[in-house]
Amino acid sequence: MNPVNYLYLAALLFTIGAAGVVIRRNAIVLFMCVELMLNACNLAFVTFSRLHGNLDGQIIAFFTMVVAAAEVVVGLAIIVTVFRSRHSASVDDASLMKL
Amino acid sequence: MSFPLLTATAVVPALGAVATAAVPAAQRAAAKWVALGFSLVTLALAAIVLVRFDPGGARFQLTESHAWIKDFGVRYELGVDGIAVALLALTAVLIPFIILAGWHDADPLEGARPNRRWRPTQGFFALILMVEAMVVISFEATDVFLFYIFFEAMLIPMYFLIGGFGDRAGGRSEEETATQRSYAAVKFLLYNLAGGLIMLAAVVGLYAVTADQLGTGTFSLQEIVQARANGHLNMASSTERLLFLGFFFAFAVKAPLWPLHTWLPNAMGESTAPVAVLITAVVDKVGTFAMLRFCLQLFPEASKWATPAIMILALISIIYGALLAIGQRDIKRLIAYASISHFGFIILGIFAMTTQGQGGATLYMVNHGVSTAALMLVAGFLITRRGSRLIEDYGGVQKVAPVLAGTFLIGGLATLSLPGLAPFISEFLVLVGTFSRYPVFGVIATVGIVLAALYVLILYQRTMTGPVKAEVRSMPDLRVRELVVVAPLIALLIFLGVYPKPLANIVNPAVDHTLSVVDKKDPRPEHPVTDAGWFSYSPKSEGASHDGASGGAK
Amino acid sequence: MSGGLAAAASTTSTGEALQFWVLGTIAVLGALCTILMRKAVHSALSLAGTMIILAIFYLANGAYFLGIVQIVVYTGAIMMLFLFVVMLVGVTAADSLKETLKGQRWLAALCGIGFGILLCAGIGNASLKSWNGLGQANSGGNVEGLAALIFTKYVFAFEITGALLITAAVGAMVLTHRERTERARTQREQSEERVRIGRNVPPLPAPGVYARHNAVDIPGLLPDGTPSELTVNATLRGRGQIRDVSRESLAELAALEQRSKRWLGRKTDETAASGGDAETENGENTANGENGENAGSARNSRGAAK
Amino acid sequence: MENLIGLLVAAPLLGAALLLCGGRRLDGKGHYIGTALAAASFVIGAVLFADMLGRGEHDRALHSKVFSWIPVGGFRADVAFQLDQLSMTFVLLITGVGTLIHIYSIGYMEHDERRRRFFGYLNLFLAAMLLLVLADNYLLLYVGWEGVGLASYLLIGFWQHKPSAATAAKKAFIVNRVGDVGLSIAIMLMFTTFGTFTFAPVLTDVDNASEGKLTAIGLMLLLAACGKSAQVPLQSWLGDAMEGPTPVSALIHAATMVTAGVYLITRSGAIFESAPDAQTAVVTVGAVTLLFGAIVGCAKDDIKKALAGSTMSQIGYMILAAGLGPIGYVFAIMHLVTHGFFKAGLFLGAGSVMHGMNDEVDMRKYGGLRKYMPVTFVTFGLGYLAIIGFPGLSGFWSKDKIIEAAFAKGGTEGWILGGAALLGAAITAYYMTRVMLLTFFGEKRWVPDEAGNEPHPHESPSSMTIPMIVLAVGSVFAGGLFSLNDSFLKWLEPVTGHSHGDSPLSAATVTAGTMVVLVIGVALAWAQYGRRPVPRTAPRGSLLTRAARRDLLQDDFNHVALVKPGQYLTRGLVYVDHKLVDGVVNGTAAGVGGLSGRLRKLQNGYARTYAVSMFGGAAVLIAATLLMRAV
Repeated sequence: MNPVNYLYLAALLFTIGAAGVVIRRNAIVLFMCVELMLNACNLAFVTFSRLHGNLDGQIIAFFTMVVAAAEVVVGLAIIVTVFRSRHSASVDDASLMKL
Repeated sequence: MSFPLLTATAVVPALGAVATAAVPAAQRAAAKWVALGFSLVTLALAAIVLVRFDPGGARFQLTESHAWIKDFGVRYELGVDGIAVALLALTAVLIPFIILAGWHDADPLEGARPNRRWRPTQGFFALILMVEAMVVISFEATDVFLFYIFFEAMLIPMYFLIGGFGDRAGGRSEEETATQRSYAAVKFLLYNLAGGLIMLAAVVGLYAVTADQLGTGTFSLQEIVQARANGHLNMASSTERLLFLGFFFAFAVKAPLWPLHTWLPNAMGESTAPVAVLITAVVDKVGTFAMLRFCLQLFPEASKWATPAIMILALISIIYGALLAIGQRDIKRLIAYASISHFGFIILGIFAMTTQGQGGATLYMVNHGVSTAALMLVAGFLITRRGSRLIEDYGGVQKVAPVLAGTFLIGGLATLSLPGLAPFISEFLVLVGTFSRYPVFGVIATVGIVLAALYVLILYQRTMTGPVKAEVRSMPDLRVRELVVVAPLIALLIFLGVYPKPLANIVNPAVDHTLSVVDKKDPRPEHPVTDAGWFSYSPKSEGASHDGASGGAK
Repeated sequence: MSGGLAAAASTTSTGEALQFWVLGTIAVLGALCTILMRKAVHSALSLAGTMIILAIFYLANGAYFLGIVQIVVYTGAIMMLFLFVVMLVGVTAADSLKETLKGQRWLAALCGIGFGILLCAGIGNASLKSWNGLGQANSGGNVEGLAALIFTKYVFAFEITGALLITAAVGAMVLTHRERTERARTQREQSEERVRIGRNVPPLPAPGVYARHNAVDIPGLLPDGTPSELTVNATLRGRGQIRDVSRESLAELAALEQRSKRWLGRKTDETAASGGDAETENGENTANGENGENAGSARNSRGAAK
Repeated sequence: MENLIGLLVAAPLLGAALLLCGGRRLDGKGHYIGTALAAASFVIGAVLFADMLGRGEHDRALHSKVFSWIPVGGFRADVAFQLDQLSMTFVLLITGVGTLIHIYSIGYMEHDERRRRFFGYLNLFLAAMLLLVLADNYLLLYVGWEGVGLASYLLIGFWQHKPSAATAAKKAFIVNRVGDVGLSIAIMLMFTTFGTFTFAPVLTDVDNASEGKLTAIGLMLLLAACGKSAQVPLQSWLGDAMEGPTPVSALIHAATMVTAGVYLITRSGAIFESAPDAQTAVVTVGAVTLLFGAIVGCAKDDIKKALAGSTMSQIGYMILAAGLGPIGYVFAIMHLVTHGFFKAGLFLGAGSVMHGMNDEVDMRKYGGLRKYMPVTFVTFGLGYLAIIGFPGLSGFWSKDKIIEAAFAKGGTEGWILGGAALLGAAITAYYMTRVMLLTFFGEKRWVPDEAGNEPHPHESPSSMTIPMIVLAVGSVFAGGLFSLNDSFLKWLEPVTGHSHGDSPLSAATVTAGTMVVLVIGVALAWAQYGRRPVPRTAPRGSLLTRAARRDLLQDDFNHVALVKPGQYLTRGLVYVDHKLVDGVVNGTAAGVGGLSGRLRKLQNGYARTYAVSMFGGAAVLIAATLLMRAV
């Protein structure tokens, strides 16, 4: 088998995650989907690092994880705050972007 | 490298704008003097340019050339030929008068107690100088991209001048005036912006073509003309036509050509008279000038291809503008439509592609600038006195303010191109140039002469003659400042009308070169007279014909 | 993971292939579950599963350090964080999968499929026939290798991510922390205030009125038999997790009446066998008929006695 | 000597500049300056004349190139003067009559506070007119041509507070502009045909141009002449031009400017000679106008308008003569000069009458003035005799010759033209007698003007009478002098050339015929106005009379044919410009606005919608990159 398959898998997962972001309304699930996408990217990076035979890909993946962690922390905090104020975690309720 | 004279002519007014804007709010008067001073310095520099320019010399003179954006072959290239020099001089001459004429246009209204932050006066004059700087540099730029930048940037100060400092003497309610003014300003901006963006596309296209064929893309007019001349660059005719149209559209909007003209009456009607002069006498000239310099020389084939259509549009402009001028009730709009008619003449001359036509068109640009300035500024003085732009509000002014009426009449006569005044020469040259290649067009265009007489004289008759209206009875005659504005312009009109030779000598070589680029020859007369001149007629005056100039008519 | 050590190989070991196909399938399923489950908890769990599988794949790809980090940090920390929040916001809060935005689903599907296909096409375009593994890269040990890179080449990025993390932590605290502006009120003050206002002077009624369900999520019934939201905890109310049982009590009554009718109609043995019971029921029935409230309380007491 | 030519023009020009820019401080002596400079110009003219006489017949012409005016490519126009016998004749006429009228105006305009400007305009006119006749090329001639137009505009509208005057001035200028179109087109044609428009080369090399071209040029020149000389169909302005002060009518609209057309045609004779069709057009215009003007002159009760009609008709004679070719040129010019004398005299007389009758112009309100203003009566009378062609007086010599020449044209054309000329002579006699009788004979028919003050007819001051006397003398003797052994003919021949046509009638016959019609005309007038008293208010009159009073409906025609449609056209265009041209643009703007309004609906504020669009966008991006790669 060729490690390229890992890339295919990553692509698949990424797509699924993206689709999830689009179709789910619950902010938490939304975030999970984002995580899924990030993980897919990581997988791709790792695979690349293997294909190229150097570790930079892994480094990037590592940074991605860190950033993802930060993002999740802040994001979830925001969700909690929003939930407190309006007792709902649905993104459709916050349609304030319309003038 | 020598002192960058051309850059200086553009930088000085720019600095002047900054300095004027920087004058503290309290010293309004100071701001005016600063602006005037800088404009005069510019005038001096322009005079130096005029002196240093050698008509017989190289095509472009006083050139400056520095790499600017290397990756796109954009260069900071300045250089003037005869046409550019003439228009440069025109601009430099007009701006001081415009500033003087607008001396009080941006003052705080009576009664309104301006707070310490109130600085529109500074802004007004700063903007005028800014426009001057941009116009000057677009006359000097020989790099298409450089030209384009300032051609477009010009819109910004103009927009604020039109929208910000409208004509207070609208005879309408304050908010009505305001809405009309902003409408005019936005219209001006949108029209010119539309043209400019289409041109931008063409500019990019030009770069693509040159990059494709010359290896390195360039915007330099000289290089492109060179490349065309020695066959390195030959565009596909379809490409060339598209590019030509892109350029021409922008210029046709700027120099209002029917049917793209409707912004001009609004803009000139709503803005103050000096700004109106700035628009029609200075800024619009960039359009016609650019037709001569860029459209014709970059795309000679396409120009020839488009000539018939453009000539017809120009003819329509002439007749249409004149007829609408006759139909106007608003003095300033009338002058605006008259200008449209005149621009028709200019474009007609340019595309007649004869020495007379293009030489006449160039002279026309200068003369029209001066004559319109004279007429419009006097009209502005009149309007500020009475506080109305409507013709029927006037009558018998001639009796109470003879000097004003006299200057107004002279301006009007110049507008109808009376022989002896400058515009006659240019108009006649344009007509001859057109006639010698397209007799029918020439004949139709002459109708414009009669119509011009109609609208000018009707205007004069309704405003100046007849029984004195009650509202104008107490109208003061021209003040010293206003005379200082008008008298030199009129003197200039007469001088250029009697002795245009120096100007013609500067312009002719440039025109010849343009025609050589376009590769058009003047049509030969059918039965050329063997020896033109007096000698065959009366042997008596062999010596006489030479010792001229000592005679009268001076 | 032997494939990882092979330099410039063109294929991996069959073991890894097998592992890939099996776990890959599961990962995809997990991902799908993540986005299709109604309850956030289930999504979270299936996502965790996917992540673990990914961790395994990392290991398979010679990213030992990352594999561990994936398990520890992601699956261990982040997903748990998710679960906490889910708990806070409501474990059972399941948003209906019914789409409210018109055409959203179709668009999503369309874009998704298109996107995926294009992505795969892109990967397919890339010529990745031969590949050199992490042999010499990992020769000094994967962790050391990473460390060498992080602390030399990527040191600034590393520092900056550190700063980012701190900021994120602080930000999270700021966002979630609720400042108590005034001193907490004592019980006395609260009671006094209640008296002053005059609304529900006694403590709020307790939920769970029936012996059969005395859970906190069941509202007490008002005299007319309608449930009173007041009796349920605010949080549950917020999550809309209130079980309304007012109806079923009436339904039971109806059932009882039928049965009693049947019983009164014809006395058979098998009905007589449950005679005593029936009698009592009957009596209550009549009582119930005139005074539901007593009946309710009696039944309640009886329930309590059971 | 050549440089004097420049001075000829410069002197009055200087005067104009001084008087117009001088400001109020010149009010006191402005008229003296103006008159002095006009006189100076006359003196210079005289000196040049003497000098010219001193030279041989064929090298009399002078030429002086002042400076090169417009050099653009092959288009070279110089400011250069050419003074030959033809120009000389005009110079003397213009400066002479001009000076006289300056003097006259001193008295006539005494009470006008804008007298200084009046003299400024007069000087401007002189300069322009001299430029016109001295120019050595058509373009410079054009300058003078429009210059006199401007001067006449300013002078007709001199009393601008009168709307009628302002309108008349505008009308004159615009009608002239129509003529000028002709001139400018003619110049363009010359340029395209010959490559130059200087008299000498064009006129010497006429023959190698195609006749079609020449005909076109000729017709265009004719159009120009019609405009300036008030010939049919561009004659309508002359009548209204009488709104101007009387000296103006005398100088510009009788003696000099209106004859510019004759000068143009004579000067361009060579062109017309090789374009017979154009010539036919010219004579037709001339013949028609001479009758037209005469008829109009018969019906007018306004003395100046009557004289204007007569001017029109007399110029018709000149144009006719000029159209006849070499037979007629000399007599055209000769009649022009004599007409300059007597018509100027008549106008000055009319002015003097109005002066005495506090600006009453209606002849029916004059009557019996001969004993109140004898000098005016005598001078006017002499002018009258001259114009009707009383034997021995100027008009007789010139007009008689023209009629002769008309017959000499030969063929039916000759008969028609001659007949027309004769008829014209009869009508002339009629209406001039009418004017004479109405004004100076019969009983008084004066009425107080609207101010209510009874007119007190009195002789005008000497500053006015002297010019009249001089002109009267001129109108008596000029003709005879010219005809004295054909001196005038000899004088002009080198320039215009001359040929005796073969007249079917002997000179004597023609003269006799002229006498006959003259007597008839006078007798008719006497019968109508001499014997019975004249009503103060004009009788309704025949259809022809009524039409003639309305200038034979020319204005009505113009109104219906040109003015009204023009007004509708402009109004319509204003509407079109506002609604259509502008509307299209504004419509586009509105359309864009609406479209963006629709698009705005996409921004529903739901994050997930945006997410989808981003998702799709990403897909598109990938597709784009892949395509780029593929290509």
